[in-house]
Amino acid sequence: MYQLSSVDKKFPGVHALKAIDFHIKRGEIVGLVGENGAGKSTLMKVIYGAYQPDGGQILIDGKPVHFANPRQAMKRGIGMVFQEQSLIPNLTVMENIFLGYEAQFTRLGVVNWKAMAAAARKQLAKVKLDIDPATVTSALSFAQRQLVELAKVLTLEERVEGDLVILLDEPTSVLSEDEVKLLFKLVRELTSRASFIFVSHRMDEVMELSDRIYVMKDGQVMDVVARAEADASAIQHKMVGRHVDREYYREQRQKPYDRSRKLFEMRDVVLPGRPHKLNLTLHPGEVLCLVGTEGSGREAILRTIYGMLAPLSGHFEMKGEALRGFNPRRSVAMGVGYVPRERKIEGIVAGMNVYENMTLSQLGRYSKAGVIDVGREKALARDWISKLSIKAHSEFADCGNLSGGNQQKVVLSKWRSGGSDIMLLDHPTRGLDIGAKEDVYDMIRDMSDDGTGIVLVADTLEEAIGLSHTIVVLKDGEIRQRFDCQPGAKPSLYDLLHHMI
Amino acid sequence: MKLTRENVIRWAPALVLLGLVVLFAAINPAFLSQRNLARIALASTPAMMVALGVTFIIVMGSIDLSMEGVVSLCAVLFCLLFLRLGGSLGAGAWLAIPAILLCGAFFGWLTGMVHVRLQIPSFMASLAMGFVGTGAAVLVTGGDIVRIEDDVFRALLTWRILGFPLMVYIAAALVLLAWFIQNHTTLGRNFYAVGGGEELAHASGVNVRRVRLAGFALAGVFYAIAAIFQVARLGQAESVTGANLMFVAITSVVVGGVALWGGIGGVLNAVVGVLIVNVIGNGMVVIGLPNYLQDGLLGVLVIIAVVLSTDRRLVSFAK
Amino acid sequence: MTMQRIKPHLPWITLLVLTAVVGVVDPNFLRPANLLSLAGDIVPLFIMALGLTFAIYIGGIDLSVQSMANMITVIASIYLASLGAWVAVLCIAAGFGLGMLSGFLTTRLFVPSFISTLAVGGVCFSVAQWLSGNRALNMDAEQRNATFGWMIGHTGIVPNELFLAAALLALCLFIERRTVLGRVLKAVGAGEPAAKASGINVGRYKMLAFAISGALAAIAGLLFSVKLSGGAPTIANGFLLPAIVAVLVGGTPLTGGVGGVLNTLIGTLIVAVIRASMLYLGIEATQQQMLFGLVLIAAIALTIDRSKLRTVK
Amino acid sequence: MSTFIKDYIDREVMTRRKLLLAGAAGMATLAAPAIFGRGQARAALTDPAIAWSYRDRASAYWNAVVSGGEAFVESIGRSKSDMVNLISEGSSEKSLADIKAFLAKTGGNCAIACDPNDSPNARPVVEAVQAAGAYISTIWNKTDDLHPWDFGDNYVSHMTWSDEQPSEQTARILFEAMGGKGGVVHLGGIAANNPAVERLAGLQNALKDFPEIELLDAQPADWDTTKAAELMSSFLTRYGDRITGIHCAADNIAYGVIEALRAEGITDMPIVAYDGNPEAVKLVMDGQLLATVFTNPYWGGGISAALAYHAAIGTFKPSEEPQEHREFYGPTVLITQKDAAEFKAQYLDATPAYDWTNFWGPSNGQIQYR
Repeated sequence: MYQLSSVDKKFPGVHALKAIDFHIKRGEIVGLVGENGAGKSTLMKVIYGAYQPDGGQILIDGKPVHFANPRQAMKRGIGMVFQEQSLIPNLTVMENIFLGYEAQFTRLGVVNWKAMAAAARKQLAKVKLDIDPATVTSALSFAQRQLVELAKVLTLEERVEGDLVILLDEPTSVLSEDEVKLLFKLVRELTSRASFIFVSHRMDEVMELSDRIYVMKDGQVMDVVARAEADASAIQHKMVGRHVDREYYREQRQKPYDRSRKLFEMRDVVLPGRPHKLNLTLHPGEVLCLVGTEGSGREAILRTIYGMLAPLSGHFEMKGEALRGFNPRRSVAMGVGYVPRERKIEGIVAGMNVYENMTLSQLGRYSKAGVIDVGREKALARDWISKLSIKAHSEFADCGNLSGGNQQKVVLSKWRSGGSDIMLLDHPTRGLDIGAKEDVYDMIRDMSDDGTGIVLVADTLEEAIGLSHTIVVLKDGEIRQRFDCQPGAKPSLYDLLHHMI
Repeated sequence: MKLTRENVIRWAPALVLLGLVVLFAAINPAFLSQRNLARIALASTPAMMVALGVTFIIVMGSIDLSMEGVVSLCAVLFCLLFLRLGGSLGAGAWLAIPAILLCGAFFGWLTGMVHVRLQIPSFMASLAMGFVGTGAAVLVTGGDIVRIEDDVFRALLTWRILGFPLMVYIAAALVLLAWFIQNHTTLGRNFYAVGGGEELAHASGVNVRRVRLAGFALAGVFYAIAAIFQVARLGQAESVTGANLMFVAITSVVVGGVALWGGIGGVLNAVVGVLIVNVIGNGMVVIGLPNYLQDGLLGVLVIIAVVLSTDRRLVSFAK
Repeated sequence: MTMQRIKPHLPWITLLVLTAVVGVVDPNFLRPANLLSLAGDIVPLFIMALGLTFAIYIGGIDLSVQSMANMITVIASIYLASLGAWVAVLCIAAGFGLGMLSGFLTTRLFVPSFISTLAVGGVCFSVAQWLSGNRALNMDAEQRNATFGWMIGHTGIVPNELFLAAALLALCLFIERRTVLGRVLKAVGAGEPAAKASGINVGRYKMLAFAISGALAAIAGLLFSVKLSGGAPTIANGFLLPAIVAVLVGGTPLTGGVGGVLNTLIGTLIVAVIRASMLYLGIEATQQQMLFGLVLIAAIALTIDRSKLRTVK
Repeated sequence: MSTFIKDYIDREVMTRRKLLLAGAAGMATLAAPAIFGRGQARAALTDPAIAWSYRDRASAYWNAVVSGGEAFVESIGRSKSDMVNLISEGSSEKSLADIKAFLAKTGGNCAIACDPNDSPNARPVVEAVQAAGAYISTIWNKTDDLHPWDFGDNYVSHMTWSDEQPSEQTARILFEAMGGKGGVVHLGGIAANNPAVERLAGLQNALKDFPEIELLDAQPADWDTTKAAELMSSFLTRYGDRITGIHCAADNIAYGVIEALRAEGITDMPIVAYDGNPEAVKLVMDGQLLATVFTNPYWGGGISAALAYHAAIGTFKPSEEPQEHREFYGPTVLITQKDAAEFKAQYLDATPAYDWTNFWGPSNGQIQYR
């Protein structure tokens, strides 16, 4: 039905897509996996019309088509569900659903809100979402927004004669486990009306949902695997060109931590908006993983430790000192480092180079009376570039132009070079390809060995289980369960889920 | 309506306006006289039109600083055309009105083109186009004043209904029109879409460039209306007719609760903002404040108004 | 790729081209003494633009600089007699403090700098009117010469203002490139959330940026009042827009994090050359303003480096 | 025709013959020293460039100044465009920078007429002109401690208009129209401007003789029509019927006041203004204004350029002129309803032909400082 025939795409200096052949059948769910830089996003952009191929053909029902922009692709039934927050927050749900296609409800440019609301309700019903279409989008939860996003794409059904192809780009990244289940159920139901291309970094999800899986590497399709014969490690092998074995999470490097000392201790701490008392302790060398659904209170704890949030009551001791004033400066001064989830926004400063980013948190140490010693900064940067094999042409490289994994290495070296011994990692592997993920896992073990205590909010449960010494399961702001995770005696996924939901 | 934090903040500009009115009226009861209210309304009308125009631009997340030039140019062209067409509204000179609205739209569109096509940030593009507008007004008039004596046209100022001049009613109608455009037309909603997330709007198939151009052209129309009101109010036009409108209009819009970073607030906020600024201006004289204190006090009051109407929980930082 | 290479150099290429154009029409323009004097005359504006650069560098704006300079001319004229050279300290402290106030309003109370600085400017204007009793004041010429005469004399054919400007430029360049403050301001302009997440007290540095802007506006006002040997609450009117234009034309866009004080140097010189070109090219009086706007559009279109702007708003 | 204006015009306009006689006499006495090359920098310039530095092209006043300057330039056989316009746009900084650029361009071979925009700006302007060996005449703005005779020949003259007395006259006309009692408000110029100060002082002088008239309020309207209209409406609220007369510091302000009153349906309010712009004269004729004061910017524009030019080419030597020829008041003509029509016929409908070498004929005596 929809087909790409030896499609080529070149950018200055990069051959992004090399003779890609791709097809999708009516009602099929096709998975698309590959490391970052493998060409997935370029391929998606070609499919939904944002890029025009340099060679090859796009065929719909066997006939060649050409899309100059996404709108033309939409006219032929190709829609895109973007990763996170691609709805405009200050508009209402219905406006977002029909953005760019208001014409059907307008006469002389005047909008008939009643008609639009009715139509929006119809779309929302398709995704089983029962909300008022006049709700402002910013008031919705992440999961609701994802469904609205899907409802928006499904308007193609009414507008387009032929078949629909819907791209789902990392649709699960902000969803909790049960929300993911609901979404998958919905997608399967919707195959009666549309075909789906599903892109995700989460191999388990891709394998669960997809009928066939395209594996990409270096701008090429390495393999097409049918669900029946799909095998996670085989696929990962094809993606990275090597095996991802049990040592993926570096469990063999997990060593017992020092229980005699405490880096910080929370006793009966109550956070704003939550009634529960929290008790947490971090020891040197310990990886403490906070597990819970979105909104379970993991972030609030991280933010409290980092000093961005002040507890209402309770006792919070850091390195033997009771904390009263809470602010990031103080925390940083006490050796707390923070690797934020929004790497591009909070992690690195795009537009500044590597050494400028690395010393941003420790300018006091590299300056005298406010004057920076740039020579020492550069030396530091060169040192860490080689230590972590950061792929940057030099310490002068703009961090905005580095790949996600290298950006994360810069962020990590920013804190490690500053001697932080309490590291807060918020989704440190989000959006990274497998190779880069492994680098991050190695760095976590390295830090552990150095006696750094790590509080981790992991991207997946497997990651949490694999990496941690201790797992704390949170639900609705309350600590539900603690697990001790010695290598070989780790809790199972089920153990965790049981307490999360 | 519940007395929640959000509601208090949303209504803060209106409450500030109310507070100012009460304050001034307490010091000098004449402030609340119907005639003075009419005076404030009259003084507000041209600034109101400019504020409406620039609100659309600010909602888009852009800024327009060209209003002084556009108003001056439109005012002098309007007068010249009006006189050329017979100098009386009855005798065909009414044609000058649609002509000048078109002219305003064209100039606004031009600003938009400089901004969109040359990819110059709107701050600089509109600033430079403002110079061009004022310069063109100087070129056209050679620096002279152009007067309009037509009584029919001046009825905008002199004809009073229930104590308020005719132009106040027309301005009110235009506020409604602007509100309608904002809330009930595709274009108006697209302003919010662009202001809320330009790239997302583009990806959804909104022609962002066209929306921006339309926004600047629409603002130009409102500037042209402001020019006509300014001429109706003063009976004359010159190359400085639009002077001071830039800071007044933008201050008003922000004081009314429109966020400079786009997407938040709207026409009604602008209306309240213009009224706040004009109430302060009128009130300071009415209560007999020494003139050298007026600029400082205006500044302080504006800060208070903005502080009260900003939700500090939603803003992570201001620039 | 070549275009990428040329882009960062466009501001000074624009400056050279403009200078050459005027020079071709009237070679007199290119005499060193003439160029030096032209540069010397733009110094007060340059100093103001220099300060403004810091506000714009972090993505804000400072609209109070003109009123600040106005107020400083009044303060300088009044207190020169009683304070002597210490009046300079008073002026700079006043500028620094009021700039700090703008910064406080912006960073702590979240009032956009467009509004907060406009309001602080109103306060400055009120102070200037009140202090001066709404009159033009003049300094005692002898005392002026004794105290600040060095600012406005000549060394050879070089106006002394240029040394002052060079010293301030060097200082600002040092702040921008070599100090914690400069580094943090760059981070704030390019990505404030990341700077915050690195545990930096962003607010304090932003306040400092506005304070520097205020202090330099004060120095500009002081130099101007020394030059004029007097002050008045409106005497520095007409500084604001050219100063903003100078910063923007130099290639420091309002989005922050890009550009810097060297760009402002070039921007100010471009403004000076455009102004002088009106005279040298014999532009009609009634056409000058319009032409200024058009040349400005062309200059900005040439000088801004769009590759560093995320979205053009 | 009122005798006042008639006398005034007679004084100002000379016949061609008179001019030749006076000119010849002047040359004879002054040319000699010039030939022998005395003087500090250079004795005389040949064919100097001429420039007028002024605020902007957006007002009738400066347009008249420029026309006067151009008329002078044409009178010496050059074309209008030979007069260079240096527009300060209300910025002292630009004013100074432009003049220095002009000095540099001409290498000092120039004659400049100038309004320095703000009084402190006059000193650096004059100093720069002297350093370049050029010649300058200023009008309106200079500080009291700056005098042409302290600068040898290069600072040729300063002309200003004593606004205090004419303003007092308009105030008296206003008070009489008010019947000698009631309340008056004053709408002034930019508060720190010299003319604004003097015009208010004139009003206050007149008040002394009218004890039953109360000055209700005086606030600046910044020479701006829109601001004047807004200020006037606020005055109406504050003082209401107590306002029985309005004293405006400028015609531009009066336009705003009249429109603010028109909006209220008030048409019989006694108002006086200042500047004598064509529109204002018409308003006087229509009875909407009681009086305005004409300062003859056309003549001022022409004669300032003429003074600088003739000093530059050595027609006369400024340092040998008495002080009342170096610092003097310009002419002022009170225009009331009685003589407005004649004034219009004489000055506005036709441009009088002035003798641009009769430098001090219409002037009003040496500037007095207090």
